[in-house]
Amino acid sequence: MLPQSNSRDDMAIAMIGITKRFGNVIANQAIDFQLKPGEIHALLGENGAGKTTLMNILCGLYEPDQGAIHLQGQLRKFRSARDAIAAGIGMVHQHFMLVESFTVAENVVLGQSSHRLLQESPKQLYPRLQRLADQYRLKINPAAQIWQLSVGEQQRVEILKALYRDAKILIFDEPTAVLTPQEAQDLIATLKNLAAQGTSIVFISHKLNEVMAVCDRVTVLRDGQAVGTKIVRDCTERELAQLMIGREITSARNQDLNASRRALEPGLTLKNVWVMGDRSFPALKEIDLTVHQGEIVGIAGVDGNGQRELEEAIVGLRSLKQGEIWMEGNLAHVPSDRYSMGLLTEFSIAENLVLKDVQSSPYQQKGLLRWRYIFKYAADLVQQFLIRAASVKMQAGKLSGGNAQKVVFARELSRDHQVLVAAQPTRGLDIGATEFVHTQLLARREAGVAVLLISTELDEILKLSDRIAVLYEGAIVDVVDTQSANLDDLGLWMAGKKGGDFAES
Amino acid sequence: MSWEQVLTWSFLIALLTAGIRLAVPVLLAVLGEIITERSGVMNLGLEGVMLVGGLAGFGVAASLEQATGNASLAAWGGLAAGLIGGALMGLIMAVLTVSLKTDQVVTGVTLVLFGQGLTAYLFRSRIGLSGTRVKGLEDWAIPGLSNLPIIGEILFNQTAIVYLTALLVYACWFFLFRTNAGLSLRAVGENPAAAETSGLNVDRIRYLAVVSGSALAGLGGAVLTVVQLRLFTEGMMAGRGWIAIALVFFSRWQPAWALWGALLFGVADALQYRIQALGSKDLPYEFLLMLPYVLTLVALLRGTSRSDTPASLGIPYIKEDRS
Amino acid sequence: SSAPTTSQSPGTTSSPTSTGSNQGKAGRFALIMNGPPTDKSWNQKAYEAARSLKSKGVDVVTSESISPADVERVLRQYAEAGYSPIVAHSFNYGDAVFKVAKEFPNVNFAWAGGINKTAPNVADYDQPFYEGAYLIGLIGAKLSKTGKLGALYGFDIPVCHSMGEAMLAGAKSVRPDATLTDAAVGNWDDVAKAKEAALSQAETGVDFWIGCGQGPTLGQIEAAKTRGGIATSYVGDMSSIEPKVVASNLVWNIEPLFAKMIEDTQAKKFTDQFYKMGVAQGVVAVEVNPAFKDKLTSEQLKEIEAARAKIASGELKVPFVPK
Amino acid sequence: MLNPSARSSSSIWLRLKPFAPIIGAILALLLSGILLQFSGANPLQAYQVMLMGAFGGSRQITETLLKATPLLIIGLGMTIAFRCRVWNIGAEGQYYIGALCGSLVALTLPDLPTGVLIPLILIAGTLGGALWSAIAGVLYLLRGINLIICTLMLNYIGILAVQYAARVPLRQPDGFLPESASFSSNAQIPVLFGTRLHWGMTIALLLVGGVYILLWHTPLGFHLRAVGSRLSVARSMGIKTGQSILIALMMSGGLAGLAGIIEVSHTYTRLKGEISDSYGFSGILVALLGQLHPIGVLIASVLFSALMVGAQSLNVTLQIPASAAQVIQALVVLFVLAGSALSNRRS
Ligand SMILES: Nc1ncnc2c1ncn2[C@@H]1O[C@H](COP(=O)(O)OP(=O)(O)OP(=O)(O)O)[C@@H](O)[C@H]1O
Ligand SMILES: Nc1ncnc2c1ncn2[C@@H]1O[C@H](COP(=O)(O)OP(=O)(O)OP(=O)(O)O)[C@@H](O)[C@H]1O
Ligand SMILES: [Mg+2]
Ligand SMILES: [Mg+2]
Repeated sequence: MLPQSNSRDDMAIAMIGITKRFGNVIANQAIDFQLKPGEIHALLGENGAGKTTLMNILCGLYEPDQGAIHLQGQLRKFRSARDAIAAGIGMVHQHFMLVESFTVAENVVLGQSSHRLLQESPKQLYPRLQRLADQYRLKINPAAQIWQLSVGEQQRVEILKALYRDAKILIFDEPTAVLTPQEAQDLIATLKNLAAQGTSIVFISHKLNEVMAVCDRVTVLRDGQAVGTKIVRDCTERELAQLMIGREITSARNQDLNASRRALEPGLTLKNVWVMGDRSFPALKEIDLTVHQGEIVGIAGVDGNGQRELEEAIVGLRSLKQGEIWMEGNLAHVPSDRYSMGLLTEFSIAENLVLKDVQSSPYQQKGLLRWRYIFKYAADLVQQFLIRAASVKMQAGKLSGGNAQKVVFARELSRDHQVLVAAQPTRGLDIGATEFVHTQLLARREAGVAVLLISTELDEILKLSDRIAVLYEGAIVDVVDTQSANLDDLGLWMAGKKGGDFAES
Repeated sequence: MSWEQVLTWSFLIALLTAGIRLAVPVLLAVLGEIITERSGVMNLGLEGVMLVGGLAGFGVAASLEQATGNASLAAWGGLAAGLIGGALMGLIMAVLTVSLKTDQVVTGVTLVLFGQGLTAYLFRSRIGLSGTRVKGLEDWAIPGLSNLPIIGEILFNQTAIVYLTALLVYACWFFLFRTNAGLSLRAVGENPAAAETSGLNVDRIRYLAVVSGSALAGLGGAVLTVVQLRLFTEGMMAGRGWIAIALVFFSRWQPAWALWGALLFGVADALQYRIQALGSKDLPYEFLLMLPYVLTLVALLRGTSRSDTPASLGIPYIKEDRS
Repeated sequence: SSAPTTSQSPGTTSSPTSTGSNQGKAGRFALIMNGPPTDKSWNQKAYEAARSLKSKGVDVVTSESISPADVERVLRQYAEAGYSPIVAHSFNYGDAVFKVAKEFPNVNFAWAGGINKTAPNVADYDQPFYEGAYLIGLIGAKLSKTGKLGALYGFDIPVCHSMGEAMLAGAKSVRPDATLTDAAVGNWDDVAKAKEAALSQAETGVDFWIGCGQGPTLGQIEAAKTRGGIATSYVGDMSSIEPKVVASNLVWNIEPLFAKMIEDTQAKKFTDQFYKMGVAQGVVAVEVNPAFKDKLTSEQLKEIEAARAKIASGELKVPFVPK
Repeated sequence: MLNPSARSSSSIWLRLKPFAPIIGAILALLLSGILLQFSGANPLQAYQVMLMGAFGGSRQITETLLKATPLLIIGLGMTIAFRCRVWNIGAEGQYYIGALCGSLVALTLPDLPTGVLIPLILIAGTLGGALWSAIAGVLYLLRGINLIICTLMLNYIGILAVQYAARVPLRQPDGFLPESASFSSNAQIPVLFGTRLHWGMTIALLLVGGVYILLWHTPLGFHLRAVGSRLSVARSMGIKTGQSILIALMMSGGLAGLAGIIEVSHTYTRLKGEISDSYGFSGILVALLGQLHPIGVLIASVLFSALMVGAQSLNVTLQIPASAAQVIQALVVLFVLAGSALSNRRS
């Protein structure tokens, strides 16, 4: 533990005894949290530990039930985001808070110039924003509309938004979860740059390596309580992980890459697949891909290069403009966005678990649902997949991200399937949950399922896949065996630069 | 009917002027509702709001006329009262749907019931059986322009309120798309959580939007009672509020389109009476009366795409609720 | 509707009612209306008659805005409370009246069928507005410049339709080239639309109107004012609204009818009555308003009076054309 | 909406919270009391009249239940639609068209035995309402027309169509009035044991159970609710969302049509141009006040009907203007809405 010698007055922020309840859930319990000027301070914790809640309190979105916030030693009360913004606190949210149909510039100035009647003309506004962005080396296009932007670009808008509001304290909630490695690198550079210019930063992440690389201090939350604050360079990843989870973790890994795969039958085959995107130009071009039974094929690539369309085309949510998709047996699907594709937040866990099958027996008999059977079935799955929930009748929307993802896994993997499409399966999950997901995917592979893993996490792809295909602007740049894959080449391909001399497999 | 009779200039002029007359009260309500809905609140209570605005306007105009004898002062006073009456109804809507987060559909429908009952009751007890009337506004021919052939007669020989409404169409567009307040209002209707994190007060903005939108609808009601008919009767709004709501969707929440939509509806209505007047006996009048509604539907065939609709329309914003 | 007018039909002003003699054993009279009593027409006339009876000592109850779905209950309630006669003032109440009447053989009911459908304790009463409309037609024939007459109905129902046709018949009797243009607004209350409908007719040359229903009547008055035409009051004197355009009033003085029902009830003469009280009894009357007195020659006034007398005596039978 | 949650606090307000709707109703009545006082009535007496008017005896209760029947049937239909987030506000038009279709059968086959004719009539009415609503559904699915607006416009068109039918083609041959001939006695819904209560009410009660089972105990209902909960998720779960929306819409339209023909067959016994007391709109209120749950809708329909009947007796008995009664009705609904919103509120 850090000695508490530093007085409160020296702190950029001192949160003291913060408690916040949602109904029966205690999200934060008497948490103390201190942020020094100019430091990058990591906030670690499993899914549902209360990180987001604590930061939402700091930026005025939630009102704490108990506790106080001191800003440079002064007691402050934030009744709204406006108060927090005025006090120089900005937050880049886990789910971006942007108006999709607005331009970048409109989002940035939103709410900041209400004392002026007329909107500033683009002619003046755009260069001004561009200058501000340049100062922090953020690449943006002020005229673009948000829905046209990749996730990484949207995040830069969020950062710019905070900077535009003169934020002296910046909170990042899992900023790298949705970024490609390159984008993550850029972001980390930006963070360091910001800290060097005197901004204090809170950095929430599940990725310990990032925490080790960027942060000065770290505070760990577990079950809504702060279990310790440490200086990062004084501790190891392993210690932090244990502090976070309260136990040892092991890492699952594809042990027998390439083993006797060629003997197996194709499970999923795409032949010359073309698909139109939302903006009526081809989002997928001439995709040829085969996933064999008992192998994991990873689709690597920067977000927005056709991953979503590939996923939707395979599961039948998007019609093919050309080409064919063959599948051997039934399909299981872990969607990239669980809240818009995979889970009904208003429905109970049990209902979500049978979402795809209610019309067939044994869940219904003579046209009537067999609730007792369904609940029992759900309770079994909840146990089997270690879903942390008070009851199977609990609303799925009340689950933390990791547990919500487990519900999706439980539903999909417990159905009969020979093909599995898993898109961004660990996005936003903590170490424990990620480990769980990886184990499950490998187990499917062992069971002879053809697994297509779409992920923007290159580490994950490398760890699990037998073969790797790189998707760039809707086309497959190359497919390689993982064993012979070269990290530099993969990175280049993901950036659209085809080099190297790997044979097609 | 004979088509030579139909296709004369005077017929078309009459048709269009009639279309404009019929359109003005509805258009005001549509503009109001566009502002309200752009903030994410759907006020289905327009019919009641227009009634209250209509009665408030008429009542005040009648009293002012009696007290001062100045008809145009009375009329303008009445129109102001219509604004206020509408705003008060909007306030009820806002308290319920914005503060208390009640369901917008049921609250709106109830507001219609309330407006109908309240106006009927007040009318009965204050004005009642007597046939009180007001003098209203004189037409105000715009010098020069009104002498233009055809156009002059259609557009520039109307009451001041017609010009004012046209101005309001522009003002609404300007407000929504060129001012910071308009930007904030649209942000609240698109993504209230984002608006909140940007430092906006979602509830306050929605209050303002609902109240001022309803005020415009109230003005629409008052235009009908004070300027166009110069009287109030119980059932006189006759579904105009509901039509206005339909036209908001038709307009895709764009003031300029609202203008065309209201005109289309007005002209269809005017046309339908002219066909009756031309003595077409083979077509039952019920089918002619359907014409404006059918046309509105046909006009809607151009479709409203998802992206036009304010993304949070109809969804109460509850702070600290995650979805 | 007691504005001073000069009556062309002596029966109107001197309508003798026998209620005075009933004061000792004052009747118990119930009136059920299907709309608000402030509608300036159908219901208001009946309501005013009932109030007048009340002021003369009759025990009167009224209920308003009763939908046909609810009328059975109300009929029963009044029947149980001992009211008799109970007047169900809408043709839509027919089925309910006959049904309830069977359950209460000792209570008298009346309904506004106008089709001579009766029962031992159910009377029907006619609303022979068309008789008056015939006289209006005579006035129209004189005052219209074009000879094109207009009629505007809330709905195209017999009471209304027959008015238009009778007006035409009256006009044709003195001006064979007279024509009729009629239209239905589809609403009893929508004045704005009625005005548009009348204006549409004006464009085809119509310059003299009769209206059936409140909205249509107010609408044609408005249109007449705008277009310099001439309008007619409906079931009362509406000339105060626009003295310069309302030439004549079609008056429905329903109090003698109600009084007669009370009288017959007490005299036990109610059985199977079909009350046809029209021009002859002064229940339907036509008045020419002061401002238009000079526009008609005394000969013409006499002609009208003569026609009235002929209708009253039965010598002239006005054709009833319900559809 | 939100779920009620227990919070460990003992303030009076929190304890009162569950009763907020009732408190709301009381406040509404207090406020209405002022209005009544203005109308020259004694509020206490007025409320007594309202209560007695709605529940004062078996006759009154019968009347209240009679009026509750169409509200309940329509409200149940709306429950299905709204659970699927299908904003059908065209119940009024569907009610009219249902009545028209049922009447066609009643008038063309007047001599069939009751046991055959009545089911035929009810089926025709239901189909009529369902098909009328399907117009909106098809336009929505094919052209993306907003359902609220489409169903709203179809109200006007449907009512005008019925007015035409009653005035011209179906008008009774020798009649003056714009209404059809009276239904044969075979075509009139039989009453229950000599009361005014009729089989339509039994159907409505069965439908309460039926809709409950449909929504919570059948795969179809599950799918409808899933679509209503989040369309994109339902779609990616392989649920045919377009089909579900059409089904929900047609079920609600069908029930509105059923309510229409039951009402016509029992109360009016002939087709007319005006056959509804705004049941279509009240049905929407009833569904939402009943929290989109069949039992809630049942209770709401009876209370709403009682409010209508009771308020009307203010006019019938105390000669208070009907508009005052309408204001009281609206106030009660608004305050109950506010109350239930408060009682559902977290923290
Ligand atoms: N608005 C809310 N309403 C109800 N419960 C909530 C709300 N926000 C958070 N919770 C609950 O509070 C707890 C902490 O949630 P929080 O989002 O702060 O966790 P987290 O540490 O950010 O998790 P993750 O890593 O998954 O983002 C969880 O149990 C969550 O379900
Ligand atoms: N002078 C005007 N008066 C009325 N309406 C106008 C006027 N000018 C443009 N409009 C209409 O207002 C709407 C918005 O116009 P504008 O050119 O501001 O759109 P935009 O700014 O490109 O769109 P957005 O603000 O949605 O991104 C359009 O439908 C346009 O036709
Ligand atoms: Mg979080
Ligand atoms: Mg998370």
